[in-house]
Amino acid sequence: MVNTNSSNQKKHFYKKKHRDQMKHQVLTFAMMIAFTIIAFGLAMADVSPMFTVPIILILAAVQVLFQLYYFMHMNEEGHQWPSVMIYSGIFAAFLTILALTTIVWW
Amino acid sequence: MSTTANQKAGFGSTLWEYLTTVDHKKIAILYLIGGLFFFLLGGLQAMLIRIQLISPDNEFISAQFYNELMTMHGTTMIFLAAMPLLFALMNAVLPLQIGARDVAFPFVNALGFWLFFFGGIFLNVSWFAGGAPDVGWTAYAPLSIFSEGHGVDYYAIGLQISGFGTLMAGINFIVTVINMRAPGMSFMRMPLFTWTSFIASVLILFAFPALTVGLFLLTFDRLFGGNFFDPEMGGNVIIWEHLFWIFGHPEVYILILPAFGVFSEIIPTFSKKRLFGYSSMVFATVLIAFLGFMVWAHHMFTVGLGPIANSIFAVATMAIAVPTGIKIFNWLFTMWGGNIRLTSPMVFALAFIPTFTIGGITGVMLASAAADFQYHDSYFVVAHFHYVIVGGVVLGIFAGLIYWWPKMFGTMLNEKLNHWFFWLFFIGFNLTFFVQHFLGLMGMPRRYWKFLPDQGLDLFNLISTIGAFFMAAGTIVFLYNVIVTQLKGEKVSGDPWDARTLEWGIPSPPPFYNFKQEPLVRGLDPLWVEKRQGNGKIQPAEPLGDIHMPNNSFAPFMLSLGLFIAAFGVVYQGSMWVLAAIGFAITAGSMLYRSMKDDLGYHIHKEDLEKEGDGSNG
Amino acid sequence: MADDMLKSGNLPENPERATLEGRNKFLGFWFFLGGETVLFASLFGTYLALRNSTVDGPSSQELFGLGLVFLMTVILLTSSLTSVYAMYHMKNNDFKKMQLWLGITVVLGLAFLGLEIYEFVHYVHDYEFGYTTSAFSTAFYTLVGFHGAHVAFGLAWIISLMVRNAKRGLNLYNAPKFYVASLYWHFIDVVWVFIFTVVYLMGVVL
Amino acid sequence: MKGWMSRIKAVFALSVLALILSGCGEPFLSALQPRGEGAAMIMELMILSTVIMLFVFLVVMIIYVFVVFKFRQKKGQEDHIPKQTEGSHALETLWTVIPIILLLILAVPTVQYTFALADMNPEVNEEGEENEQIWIDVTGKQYWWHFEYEGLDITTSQEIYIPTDRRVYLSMISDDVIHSFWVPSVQGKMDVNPTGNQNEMFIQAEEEGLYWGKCAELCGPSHSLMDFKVVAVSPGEFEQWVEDMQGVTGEEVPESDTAQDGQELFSDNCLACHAVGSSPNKVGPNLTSFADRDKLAGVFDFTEENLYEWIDTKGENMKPGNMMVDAPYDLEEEEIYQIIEYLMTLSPSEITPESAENGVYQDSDLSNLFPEEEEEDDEEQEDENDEVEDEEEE
Ligand code: HEA
Ligand code: HEA
Ligand code: HEC
Ligand code: CUA
Ligand SMILES: [Cu+2]
Repeated sequence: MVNTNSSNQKKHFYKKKHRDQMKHQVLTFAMMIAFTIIAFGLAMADVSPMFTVPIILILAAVQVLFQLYYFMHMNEEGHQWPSVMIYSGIFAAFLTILALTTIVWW
Repeated sequence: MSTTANQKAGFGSTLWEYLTTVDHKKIAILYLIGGLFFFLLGGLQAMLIRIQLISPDNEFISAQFYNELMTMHGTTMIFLAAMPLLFALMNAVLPLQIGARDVAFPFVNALGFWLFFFGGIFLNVSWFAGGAPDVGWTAYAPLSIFSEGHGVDYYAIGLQISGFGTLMAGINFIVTVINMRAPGMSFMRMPLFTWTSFIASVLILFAFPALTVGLFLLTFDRLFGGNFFDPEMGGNVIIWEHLFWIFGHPEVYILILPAFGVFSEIIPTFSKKRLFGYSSMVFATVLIAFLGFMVWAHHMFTVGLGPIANSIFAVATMAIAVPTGIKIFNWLFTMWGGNIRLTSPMVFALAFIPTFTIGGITGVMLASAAADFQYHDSYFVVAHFHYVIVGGVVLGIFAGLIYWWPKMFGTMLNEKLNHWFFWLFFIGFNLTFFVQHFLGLMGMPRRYWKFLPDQGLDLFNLISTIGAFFMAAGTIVFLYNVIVTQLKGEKVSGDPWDARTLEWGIPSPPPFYNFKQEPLVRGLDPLWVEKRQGNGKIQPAEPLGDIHMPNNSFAPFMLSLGLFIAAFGVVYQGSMWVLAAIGFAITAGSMLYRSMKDDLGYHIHKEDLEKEGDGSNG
Repeated sequence: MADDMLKSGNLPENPERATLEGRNKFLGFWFFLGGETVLFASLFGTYLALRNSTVDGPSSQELFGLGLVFLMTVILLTSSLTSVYAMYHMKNNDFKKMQLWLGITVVLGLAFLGLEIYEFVHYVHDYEFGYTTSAFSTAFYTLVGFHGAHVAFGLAWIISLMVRNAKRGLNLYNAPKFYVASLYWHFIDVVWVFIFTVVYLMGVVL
Repeated sequence: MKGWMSRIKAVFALSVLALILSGCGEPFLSALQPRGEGAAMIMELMILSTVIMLFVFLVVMIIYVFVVFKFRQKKGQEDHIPKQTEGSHALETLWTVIPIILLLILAVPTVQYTFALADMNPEVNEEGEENEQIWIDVTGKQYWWHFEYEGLDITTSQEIYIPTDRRVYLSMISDDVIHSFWVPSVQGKMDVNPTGNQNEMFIQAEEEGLYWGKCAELCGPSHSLMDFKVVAVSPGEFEQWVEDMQGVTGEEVPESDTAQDGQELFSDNCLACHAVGSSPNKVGPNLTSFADRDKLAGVFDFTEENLYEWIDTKGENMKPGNMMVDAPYDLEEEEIYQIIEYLMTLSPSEITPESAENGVYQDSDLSNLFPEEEEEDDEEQEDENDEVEDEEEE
């Protein structure tokens, strides 16, 4: 059932692959920190909220995609079902938030 | 701790077996017992409601008690009767239908049951602790905030606990379907009951969290001074309505979809035809689920959301009629050209089609937002949802129970009594609820403790009450049937209905490892395929080998018991916090115990399996 | 076979998904996260509906200081990276390093939690902004508190995994558990990204 | 819109159905016997949908009955294996498309009527001018209803007087939990929500009459006893009623001695919660025209025994959970009778629920209600609208 005797060569290959992935992830992390700084900067700067709010929301969305696809490996194979479920969740979440921000009045 | 074949065991060891079991077939029986118990309780409450409403200005029960009964009837029936009974069927059948030895998370499965059970018991303790919740099953704020006593606290926390259980059961079924299918059992070969249960589980996954949050907010407001629903403090009562219905509408499809699945099994079997339009049935199921998330505000047309929101939700709601219609017509055309046997499960299925259609079309009438200003919160709505729930879900549950009874217990319910049960229940049902449409239109609001004389409402209320007695009589016939059948204990073969799907290819009841060898699925309706093209036996996909089984565990019971105890502490606070501490300690302890142990299960060895002889049709 | 699962060392590339149990856990947990998405959405929605209902209590502009929040954000983001490192070493079958990075994750998580508690205490004491002050305060503490509770639970989970497996080492039985715990930790981070954006930044801006 | 509807009506010969349906229930209560514009609009929609639904049901039942009888297993056919049809694209398309069409037929008027019922703009009369709007502030409270006529300085409880053939606009709110305002034979229902959101709705009665109103949202033990009445009188009678009501100050001294004693007792024990004459919303119902009430406390026969029991027991068992049980007074039997005597003098107007049922029709364009200050009124209205908008923007 489980293939436990993988050869050393194969292992070496894994390690290299993992290292490459890790580079991506560090890069992702740097971007996330950068985004965070931009978002905080915008909020503290004296810019119109009409401008700031959409931008920081987009930055947040992108950061989240980074998390999902790189840190949580949704970009790797074997993640079709997780994607289906996460996107369904986001769909339901979107409706919920939309409703609670628009049709509860005052 | 391991379970080998069921030897004759004493009461004590049987009890222990059930308290610790992680076998989905035993869990199914637990769900069945729990669900039936609560169904009878809810039915009893319904009877009291109907007796109170037998005549105008009746003083049979008090206003307060009426509200408690009405609330508990709705809550019990939906959360503690209908859903668990459906879970009973899913647990009993779903793994067998996909050729799995087990569910994905046997432990979590057991935990799901015990959480439901203790949640339900907790909710019902309120009767003895100063009064049950009295604010309707929808518990609209701020009435639910102002409600005195602890009834609503019991409601919030009881449903919270059993809700966790439901969520776990849902996740378990989703993963089971995705990961545990036998070789050849592709998605588009899955029986429709499996499909609908799968989709219903997905609905659970996305709908229940909204309820979870709603109940938390309610709890925080009531017990910890929160202000979510307190208008004085800036709270907003509409939030509760949204959260409740974001959960609540998908919930009704969580109920009906598995029932659709049941009928989609029964109708082909007893028409001797494959399901007409299989792929569009699957598509319709998915579409209903999808649309089901976008229509919740049709319960809120009169809240004052404005004409734009009302119109959008009205049209979206109507759209659901289309996929549902596809289903209705596919069932009709499954029977078209078939060879229809009027066995009792089939009679239930046949009765379901017109009753559900009536319930569905009144649903579409309700969806017409402007007209709903008249229907809303009147007995018209009560009639609508009993037509879909009793005429859909409950008929589905009983049809499924009778159909799969041989598979679950190896015995056959008496057909004659089944027909008696059916006719009493069916006639009573229509008597009770058909006239309620008119009561509503004639100006009778729902949740009315009393109606007044001289308003033309007397006759129909009387008829309605008489009908309820017929239903009770029918239910008692069913209970009698169950008892007699189990006492007699006549065994039946593995395939008593001449059915089509995988579960009928193994003995009744199945051995605890389900399939001796993993089955090979060669088409839709695998057993039927083998009957027509093979030797009538399911082919194995692997040579006989060791079977891996999970160990029993007492942890699910303890874990749930802990929450049950802790709940009292949270409700009563003060010095009762001790209880909360004890309870949470038990729960945390059980979790730790579970995670600290390396529990790898055990193996049934090939040699033992060989000794048991031919595992296929008995 | 059962013994195989407890043997440490020499694991395949994706040890978390090498066994059926592992695959089940992996999927089941992702689905759970799908449900959690809706859970937090409901809380966010509630918060957004009540964010201006301050009654007589302080408003978001009066309360929030971005410096602290920035610090918390960086700490939590970093902890997400460190848990990625831990999984990296898991896949390379290096148990010691994995434990090390998990340890760092835990320390960062604790720091985050400490700052959050400090923040709450600060609000209560210096602004009289308690749980029951207004609908806004209730919604704020509930949303952020739910996240905090998730952090606390995640910490307890990771710590107990580390302790439990310290002697056992990495094997096919516990690899999925580590993996799933790290998914949970990332998800906490996902939620926080929205919290700092929607609650704090928008709270200051709007 | 109406023309469009009536064409459909003709096509389906709906009137037959309408006739059958309208046999159901009492005219003062039943939604099936509409007596007002709103209820009539909704009735049209209900009939249209009923017809569509009956059609659907019929189609299903025809196929169903045919199938069940035709394909039932016959003797000797037990082993017959039918053809295993997989499906049929043509058929499946058919039963996807036809329902979509039927739903569109229902959806279009649904949307139209939903907007029409939410239209709060002034009516336009025959001359093409906008009618003055009568606005009433409605407050729902556990278990009674309070009404304030905007700009007219009139307050009533339990009963709301309106002129026929004229839309009267309601602005609705609750003082405690959610209730729902429903007068089935006149108009559909609308929830009254606690603070923050005012709902608006119009009611209009085409015939004079006493229409029964119900609370349709669970609001506590006496939810089923939270009835009220809409008294629709002719415009002329309404004008007179307004005039009579405006004259009441509450200071009027009744003629008989007992009633005078009763008045004194009343102001000592009851005025904390009740009021006579126009007054803001209080803890208990306004009793200005109490003696003309059709029912006591909304539901009970208006008899002396009932009234005595009500005051004596503070309605404890009559309306479980009602808020008068908190009244601190403790009265002797005699004192109660004195109060009753006083209460029975509270009849400021000839126009009573009686006049709704048997009154003489008096015409009027209601212009007396809106004397010169018309413009000021307008401004006020606008101001208020602004306020509402402001609130919404927040
Ligand atoms: C199993 C449960 C179940 C099911 C399946 C449904 C199905 C539907 N329901 Fe129902 N509903 C409830 C349970 C259910 N409901 C409950 C419990 C409540 C009350 C809650 C409370 O307030 O306590 C409620 C309340 C409720 C309301 C709110 C009423 C109010 O309070 O004012 C509305 C309004 O739109 C509604 C609509 C519908 C619709 C459109 C469907 C559709 O899904 C029906 C679709 C089916 C058909 C239409 C029939 C078959 C189709 C054809 C034959 C094709 C052709 C048909 C047409 C062209 C019309 N329901
Ligand atoms: C699954 C859901 C479900 C089911 C199956 C039922 C089943 C029944 N319900 Fe319903 N009902 C609801 C869900 C359900 N209900 C909900 C959600 C509400 C709304 C609540 C609210 O407003 O908040 C409601 C409300 C409701 C009302 C409206 C109350 C009101 O608005 O004031 C009425 C009134 O007639 C009613 C009647 C019935 C009847 C007669 C049955 C019958 O079908 C019951 C048949 C069963 C029996 C009769 C059991 C027989 C058993 C015995 C007699 C006991 C024997 C005992 C032993 C042997 C131990 N129900
Ligand atoms: C604590 C406040 C309170 C006091 C004091 C009080 N009432 Fe009431 N009363 C109420 C409320 C509230 C109602 C409405 C009850 C309901 O219908 O739910 C009511 C209703 C009534 C009604 C029925 C009104 C109707 O419109 O049909 C009468 C009559 C009445 N009260 C008389 C009295 C008399 C007489 C006294 C004094 C001796 C009195 N009340 C003192 C609160 C009060
Ligand atoms: Cu007020 Cu019901
Ligand atoms: Cu619904």
